[in-house]
Formats: sequence, structure tokens, C-alpha cells
Amino acid sequence: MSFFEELTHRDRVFEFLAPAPSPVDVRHGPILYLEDVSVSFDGFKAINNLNLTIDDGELRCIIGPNGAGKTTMMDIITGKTRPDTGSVWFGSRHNLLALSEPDIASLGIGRKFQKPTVFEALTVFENLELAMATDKRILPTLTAVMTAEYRERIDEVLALIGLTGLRDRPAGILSHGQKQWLEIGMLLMQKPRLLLVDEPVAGMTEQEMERTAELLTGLAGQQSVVVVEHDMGFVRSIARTVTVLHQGSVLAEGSMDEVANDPDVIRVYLGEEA
Amino acid sequence: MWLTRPLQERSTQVFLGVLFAALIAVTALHLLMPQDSALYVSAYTVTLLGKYLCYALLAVAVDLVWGYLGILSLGHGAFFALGGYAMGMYLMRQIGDRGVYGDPVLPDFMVFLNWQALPWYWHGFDMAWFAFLMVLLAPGLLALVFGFLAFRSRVTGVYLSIITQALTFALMLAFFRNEMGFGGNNGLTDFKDILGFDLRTDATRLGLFLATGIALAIGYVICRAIVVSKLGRLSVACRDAEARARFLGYRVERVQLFVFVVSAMLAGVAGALYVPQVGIINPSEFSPLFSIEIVVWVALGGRATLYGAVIGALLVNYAKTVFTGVLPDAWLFALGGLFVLVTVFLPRGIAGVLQRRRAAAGPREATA
Amino acid sequence: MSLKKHVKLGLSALALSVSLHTVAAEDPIKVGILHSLSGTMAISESTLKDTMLMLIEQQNAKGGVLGRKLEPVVVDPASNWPLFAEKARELLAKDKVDVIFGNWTSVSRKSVLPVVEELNGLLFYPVQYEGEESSENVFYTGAAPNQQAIPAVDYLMNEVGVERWVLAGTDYVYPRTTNKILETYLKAKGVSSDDIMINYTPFGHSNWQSIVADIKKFGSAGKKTAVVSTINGDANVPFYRELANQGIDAADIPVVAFSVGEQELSGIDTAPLVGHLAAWNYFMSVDNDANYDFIDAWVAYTGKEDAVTNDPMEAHYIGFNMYIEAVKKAGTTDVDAVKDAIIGVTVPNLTGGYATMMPNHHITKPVLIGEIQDNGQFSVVWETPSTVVGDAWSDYLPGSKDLISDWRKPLKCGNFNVVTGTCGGKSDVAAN
Amino acid sequence: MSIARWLRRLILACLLLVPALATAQVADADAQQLLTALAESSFAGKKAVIGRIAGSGDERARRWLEAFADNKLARLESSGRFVIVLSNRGRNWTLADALTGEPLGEVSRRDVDTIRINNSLRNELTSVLSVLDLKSPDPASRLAAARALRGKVDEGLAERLPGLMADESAPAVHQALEEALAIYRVAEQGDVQAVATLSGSLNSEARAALRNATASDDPVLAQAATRALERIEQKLKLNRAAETLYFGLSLGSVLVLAAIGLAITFGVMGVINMAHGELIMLGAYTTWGMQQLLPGQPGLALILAIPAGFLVAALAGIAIERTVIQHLKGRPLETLLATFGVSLILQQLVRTVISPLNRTVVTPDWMSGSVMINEALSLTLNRMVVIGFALVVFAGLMLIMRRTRLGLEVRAVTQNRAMARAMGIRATRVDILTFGLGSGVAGLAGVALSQITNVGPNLGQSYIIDSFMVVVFGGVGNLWGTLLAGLSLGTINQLLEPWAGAVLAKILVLVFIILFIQKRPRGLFPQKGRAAEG
Repeated sequence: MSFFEELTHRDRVFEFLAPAPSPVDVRHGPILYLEDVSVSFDGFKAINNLNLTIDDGELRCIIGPNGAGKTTMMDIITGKTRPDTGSVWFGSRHNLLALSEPDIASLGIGRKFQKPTVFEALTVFENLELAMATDKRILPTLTAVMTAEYRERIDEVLALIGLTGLRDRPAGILSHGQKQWLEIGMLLMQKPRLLLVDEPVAGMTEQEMERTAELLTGLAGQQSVVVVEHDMGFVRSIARTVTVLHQGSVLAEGSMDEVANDPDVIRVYLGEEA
Repeated sequence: MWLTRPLQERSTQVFLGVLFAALIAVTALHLLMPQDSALYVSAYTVTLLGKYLCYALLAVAVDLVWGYLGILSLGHGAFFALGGYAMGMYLMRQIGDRGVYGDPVLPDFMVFLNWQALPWYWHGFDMAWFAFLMVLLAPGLLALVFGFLAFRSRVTGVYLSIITQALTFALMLAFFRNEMGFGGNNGLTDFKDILGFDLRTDATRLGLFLATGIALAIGYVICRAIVVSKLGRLSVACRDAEARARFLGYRVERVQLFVFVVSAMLAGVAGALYVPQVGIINPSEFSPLFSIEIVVWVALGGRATLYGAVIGALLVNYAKTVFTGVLPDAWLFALGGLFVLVTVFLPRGIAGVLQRRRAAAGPREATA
Repeated sequence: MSLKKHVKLGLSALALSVSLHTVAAEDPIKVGILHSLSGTMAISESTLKDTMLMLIEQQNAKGGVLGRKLEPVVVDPASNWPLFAEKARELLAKDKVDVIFGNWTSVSRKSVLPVVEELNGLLFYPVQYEGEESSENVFYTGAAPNQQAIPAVDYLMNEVGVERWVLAGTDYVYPRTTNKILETYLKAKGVSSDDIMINYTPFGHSNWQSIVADIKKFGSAGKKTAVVSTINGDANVPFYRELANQGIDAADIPVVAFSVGEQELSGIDTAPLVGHLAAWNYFMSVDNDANYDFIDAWVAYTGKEDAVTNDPMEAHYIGFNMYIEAVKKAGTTDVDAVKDAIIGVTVPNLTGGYATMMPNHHITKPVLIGEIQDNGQFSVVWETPSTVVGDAWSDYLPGSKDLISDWRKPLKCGNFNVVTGTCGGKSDVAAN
Repeated sequence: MSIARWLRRLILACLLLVPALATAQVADADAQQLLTALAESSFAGKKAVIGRIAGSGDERARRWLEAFADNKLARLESSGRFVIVLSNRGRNWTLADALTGEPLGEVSRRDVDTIRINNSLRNELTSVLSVLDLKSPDPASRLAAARALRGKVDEGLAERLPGLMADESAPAVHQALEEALAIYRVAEQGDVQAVATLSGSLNSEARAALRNATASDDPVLAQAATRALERIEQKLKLNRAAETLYFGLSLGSVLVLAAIGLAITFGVMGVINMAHGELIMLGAYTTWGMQQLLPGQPGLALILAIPAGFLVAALAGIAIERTVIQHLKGRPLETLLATFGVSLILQQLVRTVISPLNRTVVTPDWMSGSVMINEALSLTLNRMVVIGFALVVFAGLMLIMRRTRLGLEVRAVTQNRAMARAMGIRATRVDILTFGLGSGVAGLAGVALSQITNVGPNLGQSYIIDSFMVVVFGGVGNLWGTLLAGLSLGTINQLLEPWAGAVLAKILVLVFIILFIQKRPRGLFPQKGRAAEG
């Protein structure tokens, strides 16, 4: 029983002995690579042979009308949903379809849900503590101690997401926007190579949005970021490359302006706005 | 050392303080007071208290999984009973040839059902160390296998509760069968002595009572240690947002499995201490209703506050003792009424009431 | 965490230990009644509680005994076996009762037994049981297997001419033992083993379809077949219903039950059961004035015109009177004195005969076979010419055929092995 | 034994000499004397007396014998007068004079000595009476009589049977008589032709005769008998299979009935109602109450009990919802605890208010007995009715859920409470109605169960767990799932029972459920979509 092996591996009990998670191989370009992915829920094709590549360090926005399959796509990448066909690669080494959610997460893919989900019963601090990139196996977690170094890291992030003041309050009392940030903060604690951010600015004020924009753009470069968003203004403000999903497959891809002028896109999507 | 962490924490210190004070007080009143004094604690009472403490430990075990992991197990009676049977088998073997039929090896019920030889699973139980090991392993393994299957396939919430119920129900039916070789409905009884001490002497009773008290203390500390550790916070995290915990890279099912197994073992110990004190173990301990009752103790005392579970267990069972004596016809009304009122008006149990002054909200208490 | 609540916890523990200890008043004779008033066994046991209360009331009306009134102490072990032991302890240690009348199921008796022996109490056990037990502190006023099962089988064999046997029972120790005994007995009588079908079902079994179908099949082999039923309590109603519906009537395959009495029948629509049998030591329908008086008293006491009496009630009636006699004889309620005095005490039973307490703490009983009538009563079709002595240790079980029980001095042994001449096992009774 | 045979032969002989419906009356003195003989002689002696009574040709004979058969022929201790007991309940019995038939009103039981009878005598009587019936004008009773004769025929009768068969009009009766005769011939005379007659019969007496014949030393006969038996066994196999299936269905339908109400309260509302079993119990007690109100008409009472049981349980359910459950919105697991308390209270309530004893619920005639498909396969009526009832209830619920406004609202509220509210659906009202409905259905289950099992305080407990298993196995919130789950679990259980035994079968079913839930954590028919998440 794998669980017991784990208990008995003395060498794994101490973090510093634990082998570091295998690095993502991006020598051949893209960090994330979806090919001909399709999935359907009782007849309805949510994703219809979708092809998508994200380059290392890129900031990509994904837009599309409701039911275009944005969230489902995220589910597939993070291992929550298994596609019927197609392949999903993280770098050129890791086939994500073969991995479980925790594996994928520990490979360095962080995800922020559409509806902000934080551990409401725990304090902001504890939320970040749990998110911290450490040995996530049972006994190490049981015996883990809060070192000064960890505390620093957490405090950095707290400052970054502007929740230092609420450090020791239960996350349950945070406002919607604050929860969004806390969740982003948790992603940061994970030190992921790839962030999947689902509607980060929903329910945020103008200023909050700007800060979030800074935050995400700031991240891009050392980390790859995929943002799914409805708010066109926000997308414009951060977008370099935009992908338009429609009925589960890519409709158009390019800079915001290119996309905005794409006739198909205008028809199916921007049409309503323009 | 993670295990000793709770000892620095005031709540645990207070709990242990009160517990040990009570143990000492009872011991003193039992040994020093003259028989006729109003303060004298009779052996009957000592055993009774011992029984309550077993229940308290059981309740703590349930609170660990329900309060902090959100797994409502309606089958913890099964682990309790398994521990009890392991102990019971040891005690049966200790009777030796003092049984009614004077058979040196076979327990009485086997003799008069014409069993020729001891079934294989009865071997080894004549050795205390083996039996006591089994007290931990039997429930532990069951929990491991069951939990492994259940959590791996992400059976959660009500579904989990119901299949835990199915588990204990199936076990009850199985143990009722005389072919199983556990004495069927009559179970195991008429024990003589444990580790060489005569179970009928008051000294042994007191000893068992104290042992139970200490077991409760240790059990409490273990649970507390888990709760205050990062794993404890992780458990709460899994309870409230399982998916999020997964996407943070935690193997939720293993967290659940680990805590579940620990809890099952504690339940087993409680059962093992229970049997020599009440003097019988029979399949009715597997009955689903008993398991539900345990949960009710916890709810009454206050969920996710280990000491609350203790209070709940003691209170309900004390009430039971009093009612069944004072108003036998009406005690079910009282008990039932109690359950309803508590769940409706004290959602966070007695502990909740006690805490109300404090700002921090219920589950926060876990990490205090 | 505030210290207060913990203090409270501690206090509650202390308050408990104190409150549980109260010195018992000495004057009246305290009679403990240990019958479940709630839970599954309440169905059978609660009436026995009322019976005891009635008997005590009557006795007090007669001025009690030794000039002392009797005072009932009722507790509810709630059909929970460990609770039985605990309550027995409470009765003996805390309430200091002089005698206990109680228990129904074997398991409850087994769980109480060590307590009664340890605290040297007196327990009167009123229900037919599997035997294989004899305690210095317990008096078995119900039937042992040889006072119920064996005569019933004899009747079927000789009077009805049964050749094929179904032994159906609930899966617990009484049916198991009874059927073991019967099996050996039948084989000794030359019944071949494929003419015996044994079947066990769980408590409260309600789905009898296939089992009854099997019985039907088993019974269609051309030989006269009968069912010997040790099916317990609740499972009986659906069992008989199924029998009736599958068209098995008493003429084809009679069922003789050992656990179905008037009370169980009061919960069944008896019309389809007419002719099925039961073996007891007492039937409500017994044509005898003592019995009629008892019934009248019972109806008056319960205030229900349709109140029924049954065998365990008679057992309590006998046991209670024996106790009273023994107390008079001993001139005290001292347990050891009563234990010695009661052996040989003879009191009238309700079937027109007398019951005597034998040295093995079992009593003499007549065995009656009754047929169910459509009014929920039994009509006696056969009875043993004389009373039968209860046999603590069955002669038909290998483990116990050499054992006898005699609590008189000098032997004073519950399981004396006549072959080895030794007193096995429980020689270490009652420390005090 | 042999003397008995001789006696019976004698009786039958003289019976058949008696003209069909005798109008004669023996003098009361003789009658008195006959009955006295009956009362005072031993069981063996009684046999002879029966013969004499039947032979007396007295028109009252039949009445006496029937009264005697069901233990209602008695003698007054005081006057020695023979009476027929009209009602033998309670301590005073209503009597009528056996000879004059004049009513004697109530007499204390102490004064009445019933004349003892036992099964073998009753056997005797049935064959005696049935021979009388062979002459009755009503073919049905003739058929019954003829059937009853099989295996009871003896020389005396055998000689007359051909004659009887000759003037027998009804083919069924004729065939029965033929079989009766054939059985006798095979058994007594080793007649090979007779074997042919029996080869198709599923009657157990016939089988018995054949089985004995196989052992006979006449090889021809033995062979013929064996072949006949084989053919019969073939038929029997099929019948048994059908039987098992039927058993499975009926057990299944009971499970469905018990669970379907839960499928609503638990499945649709997410309330874990541990008091569900007690609601079933209430339904059963309502049936009992109804039968108390309408003594003598169990059938009508049962019919009326259906709406009544529904109402009682529904009201109780609503009371529970209002007082307890509404305070526990969104805390499903806590509803479990509270309702557990409620169930304890209800049980004890029944114990103290009504009685801890089981109550007698009479099965009306149209529900007792069984439909005889053939002599080896007969389907018990009460179960058949229950199966039908279960299906009707299920269909009804489906209609309510699919076709009515309530159903629509219920589904709306369960999917998105807030949204439903916003659309002006009065959620609380829906809750009340839903819970009332679920509880009411539990009541219906109770009415049905009262015809199958105990009506007592523990009735509920014995079904609550099974009900939960069924609902979970079927997939919470899916009525079809519940139906399928109930029926399949029932059938599985029945299929296992023959070789595993009752207990093991149940255990296996439970284990099966546990493992199944591992495979499909949300049951047979899981709820689809995001609603099911979390």
C-alpha cells in the first residue's frame, strides 16, 4: 500500500532529504501544449478538438462567450476532468493526462477558481502557509514547523496582496475582492511555473482591478500566466496575445486588436458589444 | 517533537489537570473514605465512571474525523467493538480451564456448540502483547482498507456516512452468526482475570478505571497534537474546500485516510478498555444506532473542540444512568428531547455556549 | 480556554460519584425488577415487570412477609446487554435489593450472571432457556430443554407420527443448543440425518418467502413432516403469515413453537394458524381455578379486558411465591439463608399442580402441548402424565452429559462431573 | 395406526351409503349420547364416534363436526348440556345449544369445557367432511373435496370412486378424482397405467406416491415412476425459478415502498430523516386503528387506512419539519441527529400510549392465501397486492414530480433555492409540502407493511437502514434510481438466499453496496452537472 511505504520511508520524513520535483523541460519552447482535445458531457461537446500552446513566461488571455469551454479547459489542464481524446503536455516531459490533480499542482501548475475558494475557517496567514511550496506528504506536514524563513515568505506575499492587516483574521470575513487576492497570493506561495487564473477581477473595484493587472503583468516573464476573463477593459489592459474560444475550440488568436477586428469573432462574440 | 506540542498549550494543560484531578479524587474517595460516608465512591461508581471515560475516548476519536475532517462516520461503533472483541478474546483465553466445562483451550460457547478445535483467528490471543497489538491493528486495518477504497474514489458527505453505516451493520449481522466463532448473540462474557489480576476485585476495577483515564489523556493529547499541527489545519482545509487543497498539491485522500485510521485505533483502544469493565462484549455494540448515538454525544458537547466531545459523552451517559434508574418509562423521551433541543438550539453544542464569550469562531478554535 | 468549564466537568464527575451513592433504607424487603422497558425486548419484558408489581401488591395486601412490606425497585436495562450488568450492579450494590426478578434473553442473563455471583445476590430467571448453566445465585423458573423441547418432539413422533423434521430457529444460543439437543435426540431415535433440516435466521427476520418455500419442498417428500420452531419474538408474525399465505396449514406440516405464547399470538391474526402447536409449561386456557383467579387479577390490574397471561408470567408467579415461602422458612431475607431454605420449597403452579425447587436450582414443571385456536388461545392436546424435573445439563450434549448440579451441602457444586468426580469451573463463586 | 385405517374405511363406507343431504334427525337423547361419547372418549375413540355422528345422517351432524373441528363444540360443566361456542374471546363466551340451537347468551369460561381435538382428528374430519362435500351441488366445494382426498383414498373409497367420477360433470373435479384414484393405485396396487395419469401432476401426494414406486421391486413400475418423476422435476425447476423471481420482486417492492418516501425527503430536500422509519410505523398503526374503528370489516378498514395513513404520517412529517428541520437549513448531517432524537421520542410515545406489544392487523380475505398458478407454483396474494401498490405509489409520485406545479417548484427549489425564491416560489411552502409528501408516502409504506410484518414500536428501526441503502444505491434525488435499486437489491438478496442463507445474503448485499459506491460514488443514477459538485 503506497500510503504505508510513505510512512516507512525514513529518508522522506525530513524535507531537505526529499528529492526536488523534477524540473519542467521547456527547451523545446511551449510550457503548455494541448492537442486535439475533446470532451463531452452526456452528448454535449464542451471541448471540441481544441489546440492551444502557451510559451514559457507568456501572459495569455482567453476570452469567449459563456459555455465556450473556458473553465472546462482549465479543469482538463489541472486534471479535474479527463478528456475523451487528445493529449495535454506540460513542457515536453510531463503528460498531464497521466497525472492526478496533486501531482499536476506540485509540478508547478497553480489554479485560481472562477468563484474564489479559500479556506474560510483558517486565517489568511494559515491559508498562505498551507499553499507554501513545501513537502506536501502526510508525515512531513504533521511534523512541519514554522521557520522564520517561511514566515518571511508569507509576509512578503501578504504585503504583495495587501492583506498584511488581516493576517490573523479568518479568511471567511474577507470581501470578495480580498478573497480573490488571497487566492492569487496562495498561487504565488506555490511558486508555480504556470498560473491558470479564472476571472480574477470579478467583483473588483477599478483600483483593485488596476492592482490585479499590475500583479499579473508583473508575474509574467518568470512565470507563465493564463487569464480567463470576461471584462474586456481588463483584458485590453493586460493582454499581449488573446485567444478566443467558441463552442469548445479556438476561434481566433492574436493581439487584442487583431482579434477585435476578426469578423468571426465580431459575429459570435464582440458582436453584442460593438 | 510534534507530539508534545499540545503540552505547551493552556487548554490541554487545563484539560489534563482536571482529568487527573478527577482521577485522583475518585481514587482517594474510593480508598480512604469509610464505606458509610456520603462521599465514599463505591466500586460500582468507579466502574461506571470507567465506562464513561471509555465513551469519552470514543467520542474524542469521532470528533477528530467529524469535527476536523468533516467525515461523519456512522460506523465508529465498529472500530470500538473490534477493539472490544480483541480484548474479549484475550480475556476468554485467560479463563483457561476455569470455564464451566473445564476445557483448557476452548471457550464454553465453543464446547457446547461442539466445536472441536480453536478457529485459527483465535490463536495468539492467549498472549497479552498479541491481543493488545490486535486491539490497535484490527480496527486500524479495517479503517485502512475501508478508508483507502472510500477516499480514493472520493466518496464523500452523506454517501460516506451511509456506507460507514452499512459497514457496521454488515459486521453486526456477521458477528451475530454463531458460525463466526465469536459467541454469536451471547458474545464473550464471564471473564475471570486480566494480566493475572482478578477482574472481580475492587483493586482491579480501580486499576482499569485509572488506565482508562490515562488512555483518555494520551488519546486527547494525540488528537490535539494532530489538530494543532499543520496537518490539522490541512484537515480543516480539506473539510471546507477539498478541491482547493488538491490544487495546492495535497493528496486529500491520504490526509483523510491517515486521520481516519488514527481515529479508528483510538476507538479500538476505547473498546478494549470498555470490555473488561462492563464484563461483556456482544454484537449489539456494532449496532448502527449506537454509532449514531456516539455522534450525538459529540454534537451535544460541541463539534471540533475535542474537550466538547468528552463533555458530551460524559453528560449523555450520566443522564442515561440517572434516567434509566429514576424514570425508566420516560428516559427515551428525555434522551430524544435532548438530542433535538441541542441540535436545534445549540448548533455548536455545550462547548459552543462556553466559547460564546470568545470572539474566535468555532473551527478557528481548532487552531487556537 | 477558560478554566471554568473544566472545573465544571470535574465537578460533574464528582457530583455523579456522590449522587450515585445513597444508603438504602433497611425496613422493607426490596425486590429488584430487571426487565427492559425500552428497546427491542420491551415487547416481551414490560409485561413481566407489571406481573411482578402485581404480585408484590397482592403480597403486601396480605401484609407482606415476616411483617415487612415488599418494595419494588424498577430499573430499565433498555435491551442493552452491558446495561443489564450495570443495572444489576446498581440494584445490588446501590439499592441493596434482597432479590432480583428479571432478564429474558440468554445474553442478558449471561451478562448479569458474574455480577450476581460476585455480589452474592439472588436472581429469579423466568424464561425457558437452553440450560447448560447452573449458578448458586440464580433460580431458573423457566423450562430447561428437557421440560419443553424433548416432550414436544416425543408428542409429534408418537401421537402425530412425524418422520421428517425441520428445526428452524433464530440464530442465537437458545435455538442453537435446543436444536443440537434435538438433533442428537432424534438421531438416537433412529431419524436419519437427511430427514432433518436445520435453518437459522437473524433476529427480527421478516422475509420468510424462500425459507417457507424450502420447508414446503422439504415437506413434500411423502413422509409426515413437522417444523420445530425456536424462532424468537418479532420474527414469528411474518413467519406464520408466510406459512398461511403459502398454504401450509397445520394438517399438512404442523409447526411446534417454543417461543410463541399467548402474548406473541396477541400480535398475530391467528385465524390461519389454527392447529399449529406450542409447547409450554402453562397456557392461559388451562381449565383451572387458580389460573382463572390469576387471569381475573391480571385483567383487573392492567384494566384491559383483553390482557393475556403467558408462561414466563407463571414462572414469575411460581418464583415469587417460592421466594416468599423460602423467606418465611428461613425467617430472614439473608441471601445465604434463603438459598439454603428455598431448595425443596413447593408451591402450587397455575396448571393445578405443584412446583418444587430442586437442588440444581431448576423447578419441576408439567409439559403441555397446545394447539393454536382462532381466538389466540391454545387448547391443550397433550400433557406429560407427571411433572418433569428441570435438567441443568443436557444428557444429549457431549460436553455436559456427565455433569450434574447440586447446590446442597456438602456437594454445593453447579457442574459436578460424575465421571471424574470433580467440581469443574465455577468453584470460585462469590468472594464474600 | 392400522385400527385407525380400519375405522376410517368403515366411516367412509357408511358415509357413502348415506343419501346426499340427509334431512333425518336422530332423537335428542341419542344425539346427547353421541356427543357425550365424543366428549368422553380418548382421541382414538373419538375417531369412531366421528364416524357414527357422520353416519347418523342427522342434519345437525355437519354443524357439530365443524364446530368440533374448530374447537367450538363444548359442554357446560354445570348442566352437562352440549353447546356450540359462537364467540370465544375474553373471559365470557357466547354460546348456543348444540341440539336445539337456542342461544344461551354469555357464560363464564370457567363453566365451559371445550371438547378436545387435535390435528390427526382434524385430518380425519376434513376427509370425512370432504367425502360429504363430494355430493355437494357446488362444483367448487366438490373440487376442494376431491383435491383433499388425494392421498387419503383407501380401498373402501377406491371402489366407489369410479362411480363418482362417472356422474361427475366438472372436468377439473373429474381429473382431481382421477389423480386421487391413481395415487391410491400406484401406492397400493403398483398399477403402471396409473403412473401415466400422475406423470403430469405437480401434486406432492402424487410425487410421494411415485417416489415410493421408484423403490418398488417391480422394474417396469420403478422405471415408469422414475421417468414420470423426472418429467415432474423438470416442471418443478421452472416453477421454482419463477417463484424465486417473484420473491425477489416482492422483497424489492417492499424496499421500494420503504425507501421511496426517503428518496423525496432525503434525495430531493437533502434532509437525512432518521425518523422516516417511525413515520412508516405511524402508517402501520393507522391501519391497526382503522381496523379497531371498523371491527369486522378488515378489508374496508385497510382501504380507508391508505388515505388515513398518508394523512397521519404527512401531518407528523410536517410537524417535524416545522418544529425541527426548518431550523437546520443547510446542515443536512445535523438533521440526522435531530431526527434521530425524534425517532426515539416517537417510538417511546407509541410504547407508552398504545402498548409495547405488537398489534394484530387482520389480513382481509381478498389479500390472504395465494393464487395457484399450478400446484407447485402459487403466488402469495398479500405480496402481490404489495407489489402492485408499490408500483402505483411510484407512478403517482412520478406524476406529481413531473406533471404538477408542486413538482416543478420542488425541482426548482432543490436546484437553486435563491433563484427559485427570486422567481416568487414560496420556498418554505414547498419545503412543507415536499416533506409532507415524503412522510405521507412513508405512511403508505406503513399501511402496506402492516400486511406483511409486525406492527410494533420497532417496526421503523428494522427498515430505516435498508431504506437509506436503497436510496444511496439508486442515486440520491432520483426516483427511478430508487425503484431500480429497490427491486434489484431485493432480487439479488433472494437469489443469494437459497445457497448463502438469510444472514449471509444480507451481509453480501451490504458489502456489494459498499463496493458499488466505491465504483460509482453517486449511486446508479448520479445527479448531473455542477449542481452535483461539492
